[in-house]
Amino acid sequence: MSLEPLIFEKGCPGRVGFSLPQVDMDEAPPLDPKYLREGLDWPEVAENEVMRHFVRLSQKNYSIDTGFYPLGSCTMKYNPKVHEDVAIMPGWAHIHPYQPQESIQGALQVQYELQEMLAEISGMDAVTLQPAAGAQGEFTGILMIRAYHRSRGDSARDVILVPDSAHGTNPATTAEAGFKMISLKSGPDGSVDLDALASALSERVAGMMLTVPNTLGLFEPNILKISEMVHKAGGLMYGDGANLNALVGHIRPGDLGFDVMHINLHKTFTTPHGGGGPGSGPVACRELLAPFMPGPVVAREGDKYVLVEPAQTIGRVKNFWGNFGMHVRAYTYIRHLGLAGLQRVSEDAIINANYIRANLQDTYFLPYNRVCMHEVVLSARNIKQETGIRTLDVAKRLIDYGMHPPTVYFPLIVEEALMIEPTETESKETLDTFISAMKDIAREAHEDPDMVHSAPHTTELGRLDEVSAAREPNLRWRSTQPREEAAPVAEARAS
Amino acid sequence: MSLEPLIFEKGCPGRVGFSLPQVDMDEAPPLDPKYLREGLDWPEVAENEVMRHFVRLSQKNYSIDTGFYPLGSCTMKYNPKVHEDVAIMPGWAHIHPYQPQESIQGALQVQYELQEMLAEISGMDAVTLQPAAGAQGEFTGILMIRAYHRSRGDSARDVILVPDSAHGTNPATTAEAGFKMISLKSGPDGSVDLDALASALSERVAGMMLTVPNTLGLFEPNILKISEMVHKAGGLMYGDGANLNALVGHIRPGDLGFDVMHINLHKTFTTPHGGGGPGSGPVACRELLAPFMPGPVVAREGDKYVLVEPAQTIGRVKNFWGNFGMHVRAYTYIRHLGLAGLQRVSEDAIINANYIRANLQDTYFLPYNRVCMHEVVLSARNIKQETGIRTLDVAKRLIDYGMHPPTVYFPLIVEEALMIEPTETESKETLDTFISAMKDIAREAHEDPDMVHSAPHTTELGRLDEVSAAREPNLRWRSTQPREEAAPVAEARAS
Amino acid sequence: MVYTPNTEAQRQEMLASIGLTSVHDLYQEVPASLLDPQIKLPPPLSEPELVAEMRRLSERNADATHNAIFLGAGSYNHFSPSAVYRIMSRSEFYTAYTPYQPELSQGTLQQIYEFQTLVCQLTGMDVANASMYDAASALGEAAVMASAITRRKKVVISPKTHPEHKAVLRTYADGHGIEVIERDANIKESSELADDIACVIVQQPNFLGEIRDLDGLAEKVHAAGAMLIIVFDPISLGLLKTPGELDADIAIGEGQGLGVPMQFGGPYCGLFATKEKYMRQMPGRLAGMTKDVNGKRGYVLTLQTREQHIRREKATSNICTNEGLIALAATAYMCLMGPQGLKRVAEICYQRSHYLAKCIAGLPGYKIVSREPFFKEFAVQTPISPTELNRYLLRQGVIGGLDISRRPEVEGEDNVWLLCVTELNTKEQMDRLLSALEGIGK
Amino acid sequence: MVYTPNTEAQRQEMLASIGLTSVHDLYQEVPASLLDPQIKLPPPLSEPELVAEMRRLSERNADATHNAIFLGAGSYNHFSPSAVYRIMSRSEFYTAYTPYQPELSQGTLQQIYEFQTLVCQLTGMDVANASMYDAASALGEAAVMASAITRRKKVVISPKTHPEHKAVLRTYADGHGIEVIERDANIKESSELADDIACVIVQQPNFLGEIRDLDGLAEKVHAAGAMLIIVFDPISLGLLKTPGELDADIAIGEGQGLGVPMQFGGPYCGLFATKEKYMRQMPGRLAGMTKDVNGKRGYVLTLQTREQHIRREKATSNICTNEGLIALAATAYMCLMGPQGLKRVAEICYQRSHYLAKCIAGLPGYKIVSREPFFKEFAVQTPISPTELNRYLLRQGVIGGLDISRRPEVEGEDNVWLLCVTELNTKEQMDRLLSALEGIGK
Ligand SMILES: Cc1ncc(COP(=O)(O)O)c(C=O)c1O
Ligand SMILES: Cc1ncc(COP(=O)(O)O)c(C=O)c1O
Repeated sequence: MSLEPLIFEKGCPGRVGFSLPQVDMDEAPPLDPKYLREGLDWPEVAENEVMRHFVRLSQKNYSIDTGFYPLGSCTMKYNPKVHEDVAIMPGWAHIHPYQPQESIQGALQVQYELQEMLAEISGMDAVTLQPAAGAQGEFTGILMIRAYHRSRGDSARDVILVPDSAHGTNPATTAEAGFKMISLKSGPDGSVDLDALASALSERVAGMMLTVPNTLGLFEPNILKISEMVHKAGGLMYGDGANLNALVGHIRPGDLGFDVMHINLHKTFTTPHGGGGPGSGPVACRELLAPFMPGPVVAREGDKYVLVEPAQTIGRVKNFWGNFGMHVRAYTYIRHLGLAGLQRVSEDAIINANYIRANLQDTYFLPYNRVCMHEVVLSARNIKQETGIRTLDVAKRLIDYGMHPPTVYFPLIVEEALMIEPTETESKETLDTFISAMKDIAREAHEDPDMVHSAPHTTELGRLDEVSAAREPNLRWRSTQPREEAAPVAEARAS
Repeated sequence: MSLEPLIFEKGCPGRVGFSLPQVDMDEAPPLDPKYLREGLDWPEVAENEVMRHFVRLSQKNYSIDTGFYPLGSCTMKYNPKVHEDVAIMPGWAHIHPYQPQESIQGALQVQYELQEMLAEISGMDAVTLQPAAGAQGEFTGILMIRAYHRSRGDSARDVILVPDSAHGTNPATTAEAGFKMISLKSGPDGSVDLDALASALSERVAGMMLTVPNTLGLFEPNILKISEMVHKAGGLMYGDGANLNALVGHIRPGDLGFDVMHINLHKTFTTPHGGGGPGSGPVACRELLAPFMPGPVVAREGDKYVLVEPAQTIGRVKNFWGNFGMHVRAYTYIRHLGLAGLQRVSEDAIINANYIRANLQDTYFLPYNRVCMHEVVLSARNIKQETGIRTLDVAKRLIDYGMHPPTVYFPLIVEEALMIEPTETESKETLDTFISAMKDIAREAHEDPDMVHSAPHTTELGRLDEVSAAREPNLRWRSTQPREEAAPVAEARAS
Repeated sequence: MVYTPNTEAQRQEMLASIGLTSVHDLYQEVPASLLDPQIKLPPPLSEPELVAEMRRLSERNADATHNAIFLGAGSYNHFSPSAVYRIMSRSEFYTAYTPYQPELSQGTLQQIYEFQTLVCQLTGMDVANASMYDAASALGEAAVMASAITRRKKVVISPKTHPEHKAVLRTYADGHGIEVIERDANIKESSELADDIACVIVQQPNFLGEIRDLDGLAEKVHAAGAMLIIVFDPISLGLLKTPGELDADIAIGEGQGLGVPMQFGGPYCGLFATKEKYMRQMPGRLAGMTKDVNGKRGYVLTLQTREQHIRREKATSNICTNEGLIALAATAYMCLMGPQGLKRVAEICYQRSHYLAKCIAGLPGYKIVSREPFFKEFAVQTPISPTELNRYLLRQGVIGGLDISRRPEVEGEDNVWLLCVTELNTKEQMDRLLSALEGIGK
Repeated sequence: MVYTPNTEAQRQEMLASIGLTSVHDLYQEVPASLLDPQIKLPPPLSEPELVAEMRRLSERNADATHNAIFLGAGSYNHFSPSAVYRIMSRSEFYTAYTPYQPELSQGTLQQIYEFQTLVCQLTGMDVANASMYDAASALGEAAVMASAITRRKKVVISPKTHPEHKAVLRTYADGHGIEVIERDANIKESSELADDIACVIVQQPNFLGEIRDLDGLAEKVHAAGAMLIIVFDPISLGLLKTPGELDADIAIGEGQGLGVPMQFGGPYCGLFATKEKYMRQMPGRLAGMTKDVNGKRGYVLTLQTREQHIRREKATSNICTNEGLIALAATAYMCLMGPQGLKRVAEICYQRSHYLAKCIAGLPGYKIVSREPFFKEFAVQTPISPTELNRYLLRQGVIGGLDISRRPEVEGEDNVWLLCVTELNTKEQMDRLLSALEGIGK
């Protein structure tokens, strides 16, 4: 593999990569020059060049379809190919959101039934599919909580409680929705500290954001108690559903006392992550919050599906009806697996995580020695103490073993965290390979720390200079920039 | 990149990678055990494993979509992506060849119009789309020639003339069709030697197979004379149309005196080569041979398209109506480009080849110093004499420069041949990169012959042992075979 | 179980290795009352049954490959070259996560860098991010950003902006306690703007497709200490003056038109670009060029201290997952089109929409409402309710325009129909529409 | 010009570098009279126009995703998992050439090696090649190979073999001066076979879908010094005895059923397997496992001295391009199905076809002609012409069976209809067929 020049370093003035009709029916007066732009300095490349460029770039990526990708909290499970075939059917791909409703009954049916299925799975009463991702789901849910309190004249509630183990989007969301955040320190077993909670509760508390299982991969054993305490204080419970893969089919967040939650279709329901998105973050809620959902949602009237606006809606968070392409995939997935299949998903996700835990806890420090759920958080603390090799080094060295590293340095409450989520779509053989690699690396850390510290050794590029990237940001190409010496040819030449 | 185990080295007994209905409507008596097979030892792998396996394997391939692929005689041009989108439309992909003709008028129309378009392009009168590839087209055409002579009671003609520069399929075809072959030595300019031809002609000659431009990439300047001589001797002219890319839109083989020819849709009309196929080798012929074509062909009756059997057909060479999936793509291509576009194809193919010729003929030996057509044949003879480095070494070294080597050691009449066909879809910049790499290699051959001789140096594998592969062939996996030591992990580990 | 590879025997083996005896033991920390409630889901389907069922459902929709469509209003039936889908369906792109490990993600990272550059070139802005959810939420974030920069709590938006953009803006503004004021962007003097306005937002072309003269607007807005945010249609920038040329501070666009199918409204891709000086106040992900330990060119995510995973409640936005794959599609589209291609598309849209408008204007009872010049959309006054028209047209294989009767964007006017014409609307389709309209008259 | 990248300026520059002044000079060796004749082709279409046109044409066909299809006879509407197409549409597979440079083709080479192995496992044979054009031409080549091995010039084929297989066999045989004799494979004594017979060819299941008892056949054929060639349906080998178990010398199959769409008859993929001792007489390409200079496992094309590019007129066949990509699809299919999946497909075909046969047998005027046991196809005697039936059914969204009335395969019987049922034929589809048939009766 060789360095790939930027697309801006390719092409030739006047070259054409498109095939378009001629400008025709051209009797309109030309636009007044005052409206017109100056030239556009996009590259001029042929289709052949574009294909090659992106095929070559793609090969520089690691992905689920190339190997094991145990990124904790991200649920990198296999993305079934049938979903992609379904999603490009013209009846899904080429319909407009504003078409007359009689011409989009198939789409509305899928959305309606997906709402229903997600309500069943989450144990909630109502669902909106509008949010574009988990973080937007959080924003939506917290705004709904705010609207609920306001609707009751309870407008002094300006605080949201968030455990210190929470994902960054939770605190960021509280700010985005205009709340103050109180961070709750976790207890010694990684769970919510009930005393800390009790002392944080007040009539200023609008609600609490909680992830179950939490970001340590641990179930919250006092969840019913927690919900009760928050409810008693007049607050509502927001569930971060990013970890639903641990529960699906066996445990419903609604039964745990949550009033509203988001669901990441791109995690549990395996819509592809796309190198950073699109996601889809439907929000499910109990009856009391349903009137505040963003609209429209899909309702059924006789044998027709219609779009309706919730009575006291918070308004819209996104154009149109959400990331429909992802709805189709998630719907397809649920119809494929059925309940038994989904139960098997969460069971195998949990077995796989515990299998890793059981087989690595003698090698890496296990901060919370409990049966975990769909992911396990280990720490390289012990290795660091003994050898100076840190979690980052372990992660980079794992790349040499042909695997993607776990999530690192998150959750923040675990020093040198290695957050490992294998998902249910990985085989025991793959886990065994991972476990043995992790053990090898621990050994290498002792025997040859420099080698580990300078990993990866097998990739095209070594570690990248993130510090100067941030200090002097180069965020776009300019034709005045120096071209890369290393053209592909020179690169491929043996030294 | 790391070695990929065989699929047989993966999986686990009882694992399932399919999603199928249950066996239902199951009231038929079970099959008598005497009809039943013993167990089937296919691998048992999940869809995830299969995808990863083939994605990883695919990345070990070089392809048109990764880079320059100047394989002479193979016309490795860019395969437009729109063709693939068209070919999978259900109305093409999911129709059965034996459907009632009123239910397949679209397919028959495409075939009919493609026959017509190929007849126009080749300057012939009739076309059959049945042959699956060039070689089968040759077989078809030669059988048609035989049938023609037989139909006239002229059955003593048992010889086909083939120039010594011909592609291997030509002589092989003569044998396959039951003819004796006389090989014609080429003249000093690479063209047919008219004297040699004259002395080979006799009343035993059924015809002559000729490639225009020939495999040296050279036009046959005496083509009209040659056709006349063969015709006068009672023979017919077979055109190997593999090199039609040099002529398309500007020169028609029918005008050169050919009576019958095949056309490789997978070359000139850019249906993808697929790593070795499928191809499609329609045969075009003059009126006198039309009755002998394999049937059926598509005819038009009023506004209907129907399948008809030629009167004196040689019979079938293939099931059904040929490689229809390729017909759709070729048809799409011709409709996209139109005549002007096709003319541009051949022009640019010729310009590109001559540009390489002009810029490399001082570095590599040019056996025939003429303006070439769509490809140029060079020779590493001079380099070999000076350094011992052979064509094979040059080819392997080119791999290190990130490019696919040209065809080597063909045509046989050129010592140390390097047969370079850039095609029209390559840019001048790409050709310049190639030219400079070829010059670099020539220099390296002098400066560091060992390095060139041991190339490639940048690939996962070095040169492969073809000798023992042929001596003790291992053509299939058996579970008793030793597993590869180099599992992906070990491979990826730094040494 | 096609996606869970482990066999029952393997599961048992693994449970034993964990030190448990049954699957049930995995749930030991879960109160028993919470386990295994009744969950009603449809029975599973095998893959062939599933595909048939999904095809059947999909064909209950009237799609734009089998109907002529004249709907626009923020979602457009533009042409996407086949190569775009072939690129975005590369496994290595669409099954990867956010490129957190740069050594394993150079493909996506370089592509994001190229995307950022292409968006800058398109808009004439200095920096662009790796995408937002869509134009509407990007606009919301832009207003929040302007408010943070100016420390002002009011934003002005032109009434003829897409109504959903306005609605989403209000939601985002509400979260931050920002007040949204609708007023025409036709600002003659900077003194027309109060001194507590954070930004002025205009959409170009506006919701009715009209191209407005925005020359000089930025100067007045800036003089009032406010920022100018322009919402653009990327296709229109094949012709129109860029936000950069208009000295906008933030440019927001909907990327869908750049080769992404309409797919009933999403996923799309919010384009977000700004001036260099505001770079560190931007929301969203950014890729930057850097070097590896050996001095080779490479790419990383950068300026992450703006983001939620580092900065938590102090982040510029809570966005995490964005629209990466859609941005990839747009990247491929922009490369394939090149400057000439985009210009061609824009010109065809302009010419064909004017052709249709001229023909409709010739029909009795119809009147063009949008002011000239418009780009690819125009509003029409119709003799009968557009919704009824649309119902009739649907039966002729025509998906009509949007009924915007009585909306504030048309000042409450009745019977207004917003039509859109793109390069995919052929003359034959327009004829079909026109003859249907004539038919109704009769 | 979207696929010819060089601009006019570049062309001029290149011509100058070549030493020519105009494009016309490139044709200096071509007699002027031959240049630029009139060629009539339709005008070019742009990509969006092209796609619309091709969609319009394609929808003039009645396809199997919108109709229930009961046609088989050598082309089958079997299910193909989505993963198959995703694999075969990987650029690196479908835009590569034959793997002549092994260092750049390990992906294709390893896949061919796997294909060969999977076909061996499926058929119980020792070696398989990388594919032939289709079953029919593979059969032709097999007969030629048998003739070359036995040095005999006659081949016997069972009359109930697919008629097109027989026709293609005749064409190939004719080329080599081989005589084709049709006679039933029901051979009781080896003495029934003349001593100049090169091979005996049987199709299992036969053209009428019947499974025959082939135990002991090989023994008799071999005793007569001839070879046994079995033509198989790969799907049927989910259940049925393999050619290997039946001691066939060559096994020929049509690979289309293994995940490849019907696409109006091609491209398909001829499966060709034989015994180890005949390896060097095989036609077609072969991949073999070997080592590289460093001792690492790798793959190459091997035994190429059998092939035309080395052996020219002495090659075992003239085949060059084969059906590589289709073989890749089949490879992916076989891996995805595994032994259990193939068995399941075969069982569903067997059960559902029997269900339909039972129902049809219950209709007045219909009679099952194929003898039990049959696999997935069966012939039915119909009260009226099957062609007429089909015409009627088509209007109900049913693509009926093949009219094989008066064909030699049914000994000239009138009104015979060959139906096929696969795992894609649902009960609902069969009910549709049955109620239509009942409707005709009335
Ligand atoms: C625990 C948790 N919460 C929230 C999110 C945010 O979800 P999204 O990326 O879809 O916005 C994530 C994503 O990684 C997460 O892991
Ligand atoms: C000159 C020539 N003739 C014939 C052929 C055979 O064509 P095919 O591979 O389609 O059978 C080729 C293929 O490379 C060729 O180059």
